[in-house]
Amino acid sequence: MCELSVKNLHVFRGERYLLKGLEFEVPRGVCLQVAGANGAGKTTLLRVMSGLLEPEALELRWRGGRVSPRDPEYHATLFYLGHDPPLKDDFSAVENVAFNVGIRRSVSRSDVRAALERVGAQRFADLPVRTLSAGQRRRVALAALRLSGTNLWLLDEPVTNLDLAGQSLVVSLIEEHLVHGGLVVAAIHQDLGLSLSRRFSLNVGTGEGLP
Amino acid sequence: MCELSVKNLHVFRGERYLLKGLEFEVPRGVCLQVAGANGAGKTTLLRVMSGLLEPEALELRWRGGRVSPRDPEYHATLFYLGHDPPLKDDFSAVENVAFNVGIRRSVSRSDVRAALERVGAQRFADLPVRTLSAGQRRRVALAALRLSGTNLWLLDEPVTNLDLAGQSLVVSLIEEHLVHGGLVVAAIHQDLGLSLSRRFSLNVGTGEGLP
Amino acid sequence: MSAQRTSTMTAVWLVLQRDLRLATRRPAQLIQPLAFFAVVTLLFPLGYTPELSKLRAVAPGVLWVGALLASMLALESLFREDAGDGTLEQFVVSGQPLVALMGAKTAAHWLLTGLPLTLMAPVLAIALGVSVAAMPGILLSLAIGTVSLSLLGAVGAGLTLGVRRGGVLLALLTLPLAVPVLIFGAKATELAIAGESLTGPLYLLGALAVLGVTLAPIAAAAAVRIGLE
Amino acid sequence: MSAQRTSTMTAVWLVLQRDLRLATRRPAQLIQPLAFFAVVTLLFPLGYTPELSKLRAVAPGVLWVGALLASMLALESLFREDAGDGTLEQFVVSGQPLVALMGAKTAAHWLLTGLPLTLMAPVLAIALGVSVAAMPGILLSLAIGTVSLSLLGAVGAGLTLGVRRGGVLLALLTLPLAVPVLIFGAKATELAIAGESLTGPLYLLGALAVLGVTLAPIAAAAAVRIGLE
Amino acid sequence: MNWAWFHRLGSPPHIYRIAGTLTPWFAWLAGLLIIVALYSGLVLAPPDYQQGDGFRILYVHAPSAWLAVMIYGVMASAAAIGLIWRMKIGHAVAASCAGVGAWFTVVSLVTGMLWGKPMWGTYWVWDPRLTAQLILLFLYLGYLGLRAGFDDLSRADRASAVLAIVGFINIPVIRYSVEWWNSIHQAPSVMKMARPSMPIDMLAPLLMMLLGFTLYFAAVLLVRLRAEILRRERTASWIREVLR
Ligand code: HEM
Ligand SMILES: Nc1ncnc2c1ncn2[C@@H]1O[C@H](COP(=O)(O)OP(=O)(O)OP(=O)(O)O)[C@@H](O)[C@H]1O
Ligand SMILES: Nc1ncnc2c1ncn2[C@@H]1O[C@H](COP(=O)(O)OP(=O)(O)OP(=O)(O)O)[C@@H](O)[C@H]1O
Ligand SMILES: [Mg+2]
Ligand SMILES: [Mg+2]
Repeated sequence: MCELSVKNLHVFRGERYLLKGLEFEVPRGVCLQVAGANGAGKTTLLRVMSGLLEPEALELRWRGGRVSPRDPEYHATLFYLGHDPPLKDDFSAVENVAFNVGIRRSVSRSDVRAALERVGAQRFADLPVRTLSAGQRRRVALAALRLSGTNLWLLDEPVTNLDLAGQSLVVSLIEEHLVHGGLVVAAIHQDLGLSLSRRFSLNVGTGEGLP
Repeated sequence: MCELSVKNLHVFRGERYLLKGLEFEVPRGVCLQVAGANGAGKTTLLRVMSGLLEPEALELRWRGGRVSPRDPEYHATLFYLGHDPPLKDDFSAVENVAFNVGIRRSVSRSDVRAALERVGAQRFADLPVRTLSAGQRRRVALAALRLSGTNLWLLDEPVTNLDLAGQSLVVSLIEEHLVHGGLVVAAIHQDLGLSLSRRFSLNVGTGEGLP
Repeated sequence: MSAQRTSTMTAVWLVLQRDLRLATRRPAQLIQPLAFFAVVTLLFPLGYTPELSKLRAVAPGVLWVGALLASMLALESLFREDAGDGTLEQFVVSGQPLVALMGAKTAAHWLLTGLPLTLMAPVLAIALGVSVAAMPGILLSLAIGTVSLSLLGAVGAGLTLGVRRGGVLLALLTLPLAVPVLIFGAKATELAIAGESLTGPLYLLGALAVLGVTLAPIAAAAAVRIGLE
Repeated sequence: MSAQRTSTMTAVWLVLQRDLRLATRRPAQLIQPLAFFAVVTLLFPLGYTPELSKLRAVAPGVLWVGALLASMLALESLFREDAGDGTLEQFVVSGQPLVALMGAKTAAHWLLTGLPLTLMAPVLAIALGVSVAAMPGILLSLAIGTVSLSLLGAVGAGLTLGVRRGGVLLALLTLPLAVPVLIFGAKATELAIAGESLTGPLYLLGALAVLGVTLAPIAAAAAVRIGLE
Repeated sequence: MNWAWFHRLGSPPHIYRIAGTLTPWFAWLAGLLIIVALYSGLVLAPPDYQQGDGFRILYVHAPSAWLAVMIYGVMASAAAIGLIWRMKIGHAVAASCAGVGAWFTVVSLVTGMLWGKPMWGTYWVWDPRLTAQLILLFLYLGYLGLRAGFDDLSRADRASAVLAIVGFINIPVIRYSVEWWNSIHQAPSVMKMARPSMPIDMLAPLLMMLLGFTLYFAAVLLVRLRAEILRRERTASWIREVLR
């Protein structure tokens, strides 16, 4: 029995079924890399799975039971990171991460600093994020990921704007999470070189899941 | 004598010199790939070169003469594409490109359609761009590039959000432009496999240009 | 890493604290609604008449219309900014009840707008020729009335999230709904200026506020979910 | 591909046309400033008194404050949206004189806001008890006055680009500048209602508009450049 | 409890068919009633001893004023059904109501204003009923504006449903407060819409007119609803069968 399973997913957008009868399962310790051309529906899939978008139909199972994608209990176990990093321009990196994680679980300032150091953001941890470059902001957003203590990560193009070091950072964050039994569903265009046993890939847009 | 030369570029941002005494030259038919870690100053460099950001000091030469980066004559020969595609959500792709190019040079609807087809955007050319995915929007923005008929392209991470086909599209757009004697200055993290003779790379942030 | 889940109370407190802290980062913004209130109130005599006796008669209307517009303008930013940078999405998927978080945001809006407007009103009232004796009544009625305005505004702001250029639409949605607050508030102020008892309209204002506190956050949460899709 | 460069005239026309076309994409937005104007005008009787004889006395002030606020709210979106999606940056590097493009945007704003507000004013004036004889004067003074408001607003909108939560700040910047317009406009309206000659204030309004047309686009262009950095 | 009947009732093809059958009935009945009412109201009823023939505008004014309020109620209830039971047909009904309701409001306002000029010497007074009616118009406009602001139908549906419900809760409060506002101020004596004890030959046409207008509303609603259903279900297979 897989930890996460999606069945019978239908999404209708602008005149047509974007996703029609999509089905897949993700066991523990696996990263499902969602592939597909631009406009195939990767972002849509991730938003549906995190309850931000209402699908026409969806059977979602999580840890064995049927859940609604809008259930707060389900939300408490997942972390969603969209196209743009969710940061307050006027807050420093530390404040942003402390808040983003804080509303989910209690966290100390030193944990926050450690997480920022892990993503290479210690140098600008106390600057207002409005003065950061695109890649630096992305790193700050990533810091919340590991700290959140959630089991299921839903990542939409997490390597956008990152330099090469940043890209391997994302890979190692994901791999570490998988080793601890986490699940990742990520839309990533590049081949990031995750070890194959840990990566399934799903091609959306064709209406066929292939894990 | 190189077509474009930058000398003595100083940019001061938030307490420190971000770029200090940067110097480089770009001859015709060459793409200068600006490299550097996140936060090194790539975006800053491109914005300074297009006159959007006032540097502390800059000696800019273009086609042999000294120009100000705010000179409309200089602007008429360049095209700047920033982190986010400059598109009006309520307009279709065709309308957007027609306007973005139209304020620079006269262009016919059929040219616009041809350009959109070239970037693989014909399928959604008439939809309001607000309904497009991130990668589809990027493609629409790229269509204006070639049509603009400008000589100097300043591109900030032009492959962001693009799928693999989209990335090679950008490469071929650039290569085609270079063959026709154009100049490109682009901030790109990945190695896109431009033929080496056509690519210089500049590492910003160290204060040293190395073309 | 043991995941000690944040209680709803703590989350509410964090959101409230965050909004207040954000406001202090830009002190200029704290005074913006105030300054707008002042400018509108002072513009009116310019367009009307400088005579205090006449101004005193229109003072309740001017004060309340000014407070209403100032509160509403500040509302625009209440949700729009959080929506723009993805914070609201994080709220929705935070595992906390969205209704509670919306309540916290509304409370923050009142503390940052309604309360300062209330405290500012006596000064403007004096400029309009109102006597000092009327101040307690004016303070009280504005304090209660602005609570309802913040609550109504939160619903409107949530609803217009998904609409670009929603600013004017927000006003169009919210102002008609705010008519009762305006009427009872202006009436209370009028009675206060006339030196009469204002318990009647104050009770009504209070009833509106209670109704708002119970219903508005629910509507705002529903609105935000829809606005973000 | 021969690069036939677009003339400034054509570019201005394109910008104007684009803004008008954008507005027609959302017809609901076309009526929003109007509806807002109407709602604000409605608020005054509610906050003040239903007696037409008294309302007639405050009508000039109410109409002008309403028009001012409606014009200003619509302005917010004038630059903010273009700044948000990168269009303004493209304007700056387009090789066209930014002053001309700003002029075009301001003209579009007047056509979409000032003009409809003017045409709407007589209806509201009637609701405030103003007689039909006063309408030509009201129309004329608002038509001229709103030109100045659009121009001033463009400068204010440019200046607030770099500042978050610009809405209230924009109002703050623009309102004091708009005071002369408001005073002369309200005066002209008052004279029109009283059935007297209003050439005096009309000339002054005209002078303000001319001054604005010559200076405001330059200031707006400078403001936009700074705001975008 | 078995809700199947409820959902079948709300299924688009079912509604589409029923609406199609009912429309002509409503339309003919409405036409008949309105013609008879107009005839008896404009021709048969005696002129008012005070107002002469001017009062006859009442036959349009009063029914449209009543309907404007009633339609808001229908709209809010339908929207609530759509939001709570997730029945799309509820949203479709609400969307079809709004435009008609706004028009009836405008008609009542305009006829009232035209009537006010001869009666009160002015087009407008701030009487509570008039003011409340004006606010109702703004509520409709806000609703329509919000709908137009979304391009996604399902979002527009749900957002406007929330607004309709909030507005519905507010309508009694607004009515009450407006009346209270004016009754405390001394009311100008000209603007009393005194309820004249109407003779039966004036009242009967009025009631007929009201029924006629209601049926007319029902007919228009059904036509709009069918259009709305077609728009929403354009990809469904049953549409192709129906249209063949
Ligand atoms: C803009 C002007 C007017 C508006 C907005 C308006 C509004 C309304 C409304 C909302 C009703 C519904 C009745 C209710 O709420 O109980 C109504 C009914 C009625 N109105 Fe008007 N009205 C206007 C002008 C007038 C005028 C000038 C007259 C004649 C003197 C008039 C006479 C009536 C009568 C006789 C009824 C029906 C009987 C009743 O319910 O009392 N109205 N009007
Ligand atoms: N307004 C500002 N005030 C102070 N410092 C700033 C400001 N804007 C940018 N910086 C600093 O300038 C540096 C360079 O930013 P820039 O955006 O040019 O980097 P970049 O090379 O484009 O990075 P990336 O690859 O992440 O896009 C960053 O370290 C940032 O902190
Ligand atoms: N609001 C909308 N209305 C209609 N169609 C939409 C809307 N939003 C998205 N779409 C369509 O849905 C499709 C999928 O979009 P989505 O953002 O999920 O793609 P994606 O796979 O994430 O693409 P990318 O790689 O470019 O990010 C697109 O073709 C887009 O046209
Ligand atoms: Mg995507
Ligand atoms: Mg950059």
